[in-house]
Amino acid sequence: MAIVVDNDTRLVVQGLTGREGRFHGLRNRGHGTQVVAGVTPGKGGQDVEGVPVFDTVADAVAEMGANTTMVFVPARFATDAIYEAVDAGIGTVICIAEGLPAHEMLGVYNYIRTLGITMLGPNCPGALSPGKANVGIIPAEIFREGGVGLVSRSGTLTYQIGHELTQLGLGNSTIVGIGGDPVVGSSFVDVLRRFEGDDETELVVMVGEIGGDEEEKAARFIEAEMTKPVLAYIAGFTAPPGKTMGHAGAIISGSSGTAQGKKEALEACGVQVGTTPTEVAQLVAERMGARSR
Amino acid sequence: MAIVVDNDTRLVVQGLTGREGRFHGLRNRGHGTQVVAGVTPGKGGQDVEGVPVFDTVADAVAEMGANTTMVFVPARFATDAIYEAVDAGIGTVICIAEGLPAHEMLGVYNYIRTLGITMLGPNCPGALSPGKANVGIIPAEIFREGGVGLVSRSGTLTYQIGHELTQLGLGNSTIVGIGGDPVVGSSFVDVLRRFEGDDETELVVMVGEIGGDEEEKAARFIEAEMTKPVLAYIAGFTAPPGKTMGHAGAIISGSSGTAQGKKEALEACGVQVGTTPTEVAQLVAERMGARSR
Amino acid sequence: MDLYEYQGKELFRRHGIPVSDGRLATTPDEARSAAQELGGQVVVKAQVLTGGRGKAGGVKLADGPDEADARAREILGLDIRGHVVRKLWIERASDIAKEYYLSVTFDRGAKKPLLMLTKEGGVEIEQVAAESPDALARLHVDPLAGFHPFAARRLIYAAGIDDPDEQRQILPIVTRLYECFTGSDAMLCEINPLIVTPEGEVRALDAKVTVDDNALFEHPDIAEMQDLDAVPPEERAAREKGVTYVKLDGEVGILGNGAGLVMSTLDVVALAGGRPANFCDLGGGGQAQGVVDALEVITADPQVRSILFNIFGGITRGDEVARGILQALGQMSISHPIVVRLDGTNAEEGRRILAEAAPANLHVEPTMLEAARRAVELAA
Amino acid sequence: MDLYEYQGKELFRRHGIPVSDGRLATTPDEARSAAQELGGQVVVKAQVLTGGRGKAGGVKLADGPDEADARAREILGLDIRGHVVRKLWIERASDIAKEYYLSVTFDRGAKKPLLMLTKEGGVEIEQVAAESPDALARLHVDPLAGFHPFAARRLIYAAGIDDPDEQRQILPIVTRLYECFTGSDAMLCEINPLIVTPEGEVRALDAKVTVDDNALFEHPDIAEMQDLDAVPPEERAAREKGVTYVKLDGEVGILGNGAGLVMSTLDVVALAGGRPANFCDLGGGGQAQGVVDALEVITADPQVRSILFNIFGGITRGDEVARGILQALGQMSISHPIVVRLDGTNAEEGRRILAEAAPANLHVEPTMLEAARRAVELAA
Repeated sequence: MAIVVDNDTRLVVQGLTGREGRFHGLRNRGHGTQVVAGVTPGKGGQDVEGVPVFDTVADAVAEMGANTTMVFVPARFATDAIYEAVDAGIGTVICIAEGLPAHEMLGVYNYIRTLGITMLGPNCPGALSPGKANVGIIPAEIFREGGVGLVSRSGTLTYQIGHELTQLGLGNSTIVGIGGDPVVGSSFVDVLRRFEGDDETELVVMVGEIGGDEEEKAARFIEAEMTKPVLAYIAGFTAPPGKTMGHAGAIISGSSGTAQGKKEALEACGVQVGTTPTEVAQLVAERMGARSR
Repeated sequence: MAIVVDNDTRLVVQGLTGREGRFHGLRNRGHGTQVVAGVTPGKGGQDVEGVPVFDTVADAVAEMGANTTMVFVPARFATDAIYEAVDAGIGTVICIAEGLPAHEMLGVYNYIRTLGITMLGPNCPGALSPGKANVGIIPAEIFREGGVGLVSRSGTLTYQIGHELTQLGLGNSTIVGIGGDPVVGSSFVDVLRRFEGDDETELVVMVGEIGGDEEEKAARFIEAEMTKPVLAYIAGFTAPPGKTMGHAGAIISGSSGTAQGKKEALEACGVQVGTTPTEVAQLVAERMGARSR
Repeated sequence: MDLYEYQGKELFRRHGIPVSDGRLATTPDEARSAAQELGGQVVVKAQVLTGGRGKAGGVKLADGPDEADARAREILGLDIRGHVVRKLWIERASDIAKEYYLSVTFDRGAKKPLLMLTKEGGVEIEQVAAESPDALARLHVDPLAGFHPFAARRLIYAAGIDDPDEQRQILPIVTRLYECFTGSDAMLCEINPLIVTPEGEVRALDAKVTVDDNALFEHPDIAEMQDLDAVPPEERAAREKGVTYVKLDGEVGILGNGAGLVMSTLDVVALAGGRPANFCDLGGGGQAQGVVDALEVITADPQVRSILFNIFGGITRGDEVARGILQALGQMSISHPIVVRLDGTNAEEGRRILAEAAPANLHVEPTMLEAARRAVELAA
Repeated sequence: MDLYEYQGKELFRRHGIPVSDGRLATTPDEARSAAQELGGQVVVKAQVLTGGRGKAGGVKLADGPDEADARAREILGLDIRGHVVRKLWIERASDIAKEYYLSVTFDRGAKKPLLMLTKEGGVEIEQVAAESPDALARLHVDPLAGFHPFAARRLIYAAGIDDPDEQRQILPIVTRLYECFTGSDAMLCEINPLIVTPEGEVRALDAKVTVDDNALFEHPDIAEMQDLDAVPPEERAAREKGVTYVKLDGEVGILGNGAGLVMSTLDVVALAGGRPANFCDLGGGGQAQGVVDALEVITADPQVRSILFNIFGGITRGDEVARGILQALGQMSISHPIVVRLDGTNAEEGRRILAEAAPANLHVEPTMLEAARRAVELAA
């Protein structure tokens, strides 16, 4: 199985003819993803190394059966692109673009929830199900297939942890980047619920950071509803309050959103929290060893 | 059982302290409806013949467990009243007020659909489940309990048909007025689906009129999904195009929305259409006789 | 409420939709000065709230002020489908290379606004929909999502408009027309034709706007555009009295309580072989004053030969209605035969009251069907 | 982007929220003329983007122009929590009978705007929330439904504001504050205190507004309110170079690619017993110019004693990063010891390139942990 993206993913890239869209779209195809279409208004009829380009997502859906989109357009056009995809019947939206106005994302979030649409991002690295499909900018080379589900608000930190797992001989069912913006389409809870229901996933690693309260909500969800083991890592213990740490969402407001608070919330719900990426990987290896025995 | 309103209905009347709200609210209580609260901003703490009045619907829900509202406020405040009720957790909205701006109702309609809320009106006479509850302005005296479900866009025409049924010794499970405005909260299909699932309802009479295409949609639904017999009556064969016949929704636009078109659509789907209210009642009596034999 | 072309164009202009420059004129003199101010060739266009004015001779070209004066004389006073021309819109003439069609309508069935665009403009849209449906691009807007620019793009591509310069101009027009639609609480905003000039400029050459009557209170600027002179006089009188009245073409005057019941009464009268003279809904009440007002409106129609009263007492009690009718007949002298059918709450008491008073021209019947037959007989 | 009180009040005024009349002043002279124009008693208020100015002596009453001049001299130049006062807001003094609190915030957790109102204003809202949560009325607005007047009513009743005259005034203030919030793409619109004067008039006595940086492009009028002088100079320099940089208080300068990885690196340095000097995210790339820009910003901090480079090659290839680092070091002279940790795509090749060049102050470590320990040692 795997979650979010898999062998059934038929990807349309919104912004395929742009520099980044082209690079990553073709790269995703290189890793086995069915990249069936690109969309750039005014460039319908062209193609990008064999991938047909359409003027509208509706055309990409009608003619190529696209069911997933990767949004690679500039931030000020991204909201429109998402609404276009959703209106055209796309069920999974992966928004790599970052820096969307927060009020716009509030509208998008509340709207797509009513339609049951899956969305990752904005400001996310995408989702990778090793051996099946890769949508986004996660470097597939450093991951291998396996039973560890990985969900994170961060890109390179995820690679770091995935890499450490790979070096310990472990692989991943799916690596999901939910995104670093203040409002993103999927929460940790949304993704944890799907990992819980995924045959291939044996254990989940959750990589959080300062800001918001999604980790705290996840802690309660894990305690109440997860049967699979979950391990966590939190970044930002040394971050000062009131400063945005790179991700628009990574900010401690007053006394809420601290790494220490998140760690304590998770531990109170029985989730082990690793101190460093290396330690988390080692803890996973121990647990997976214990499971396979 | 019965549908929309029954013994579990706990009614709050928005506008209970107004002349109409008071008259009908108390009348509904007189027919056995649990009228648990009224809402009029600024009049919280008062009561109307023993019915406590609150400033907000949220208070009526919190303190009296209201689950259904009857909206009896002037049209320009009705949309706000509906959103207030929905936000407070009310699950069934019956809007007697008429003449709400159509764009406002478009917003209400699409919003409450996402929440699974039942709404009748605007511009509807309400719903009556004889012997159980009456919410609205339908005169309960002229109806009796029985197996005929009745759904209509019109008030007095419904009473006329119900009266003819009563005179033939037949009774009703629930009488539902969906309302005569261009956009109303429930369609014929919505109500037919509930009658289909209602134990007490043996047969359904649908009373349509010119304008829109809800009768045509109902015809297709009846053919495809209803096992219970449905009979219909349509008003407005003599109505000229382009003229609003009393109800804002009763208007033939171009060649669409005619009574003849609706009759033909219903008959094509196997639904018998009576020529007069009297004939419909007679057809019902024949069918019910056949069923009980 | 339907707006005249010139009023619709004023709304369009406020929303940034390109329209031609023009002036309103109600006399040949005003038409002349308008043409003078505008300069060059102008079009003299009858302002009527109906279609087909072109075929009826209501739209004519004029080369300069003298011709504008002459054309205005020809058009003012014309009867176009029952509408007498009292206003003209004098507009700078446009060269037309292409005629497109663009509209936003309030789709009751889908409960969403509907955008429509086609390159086959200049004709009735129903005709395009029937004859070449593939040429008509249609797209609903989900009110919860709101309008986003992709909708305009998708519509333009679906309509097959592939000239980038036209695309660039039509894109904001779609957006602005949608803003006009929601911002004015409109039921319809239609541009037919949306023209492309030989120079490639896109512009709205006509404007058809209908605004929701129930929302006029939020738009005093639009409400004051209402032209009461355009409403048929008998309907205007009814409106002033608060009676819902629609004039029809027959001999049997009809009034009742409730729109559905009255529509049904019309049908039953027709089935009985008669022709309804009107639709008249008293609403919930049956008070004397309402009955008087309604009877005044109905009897003002010289075609009326008999009157059918169909009341189903619900909240309204039959005895009260009966007293209202008698009181009304006492207040005014009516020679028409009146057939009354009273049913529902306290109907027996009501019928008894009417039977006791027994005015000569009053006939009480027990059922709707019998009452209709009697009224038809009496109108014969 | 945080707005000053006077800017927030300007936004409030545009949205019809009542505020006191006032003038901006940057010198004692301007404060004097402002007091002159306003007449009567005024308040001289320090404009700083931090709280606690009252306790710090940044808000003072003045009876007329002479006193305003004197108070301005006292307040200008004050250091309030690290913010130097350079602007004053001279405002007509208000008599205060009651102090309420009203705000709209962007609730990330609920993903909905949150309205809050309490009669216990004039203090930090966190304190009210902690000490008397029942006194604080909270209500979310569902963005799909939009704001409707009931929300203001419900909030007012829930807060226990029962004076009808106050209710009547606060109702539109709630509505307008919400309009200000959505219309300005704000993350916070706070009125604390919302005062009631002895005469019963309700007015916003302070304004705290934060606008979403990502939406500033839609609000050029707000964007130009930005006061670059208020940004710490090193962060301003970084911003100009397009580098994400946050100044901290330690000795180990840190840069890496990706916000999460850099935050994690800070933590690992702290675990190793060091103190991070900054947060610095190169973003996706590792090109020479980006490395140069980041190094310039980091080394401008005199506290920095060693630099830790933590790169995880993903899309970015390790060999390219290695070349970027070498090229950067060639372009500028840096005496600080630099520890590099390279991992991921083409990391081996990258480490080989660095080993071959082997600048004297460059230390390559195989893992993040070892690199952090080494950087801490070198900063000791």
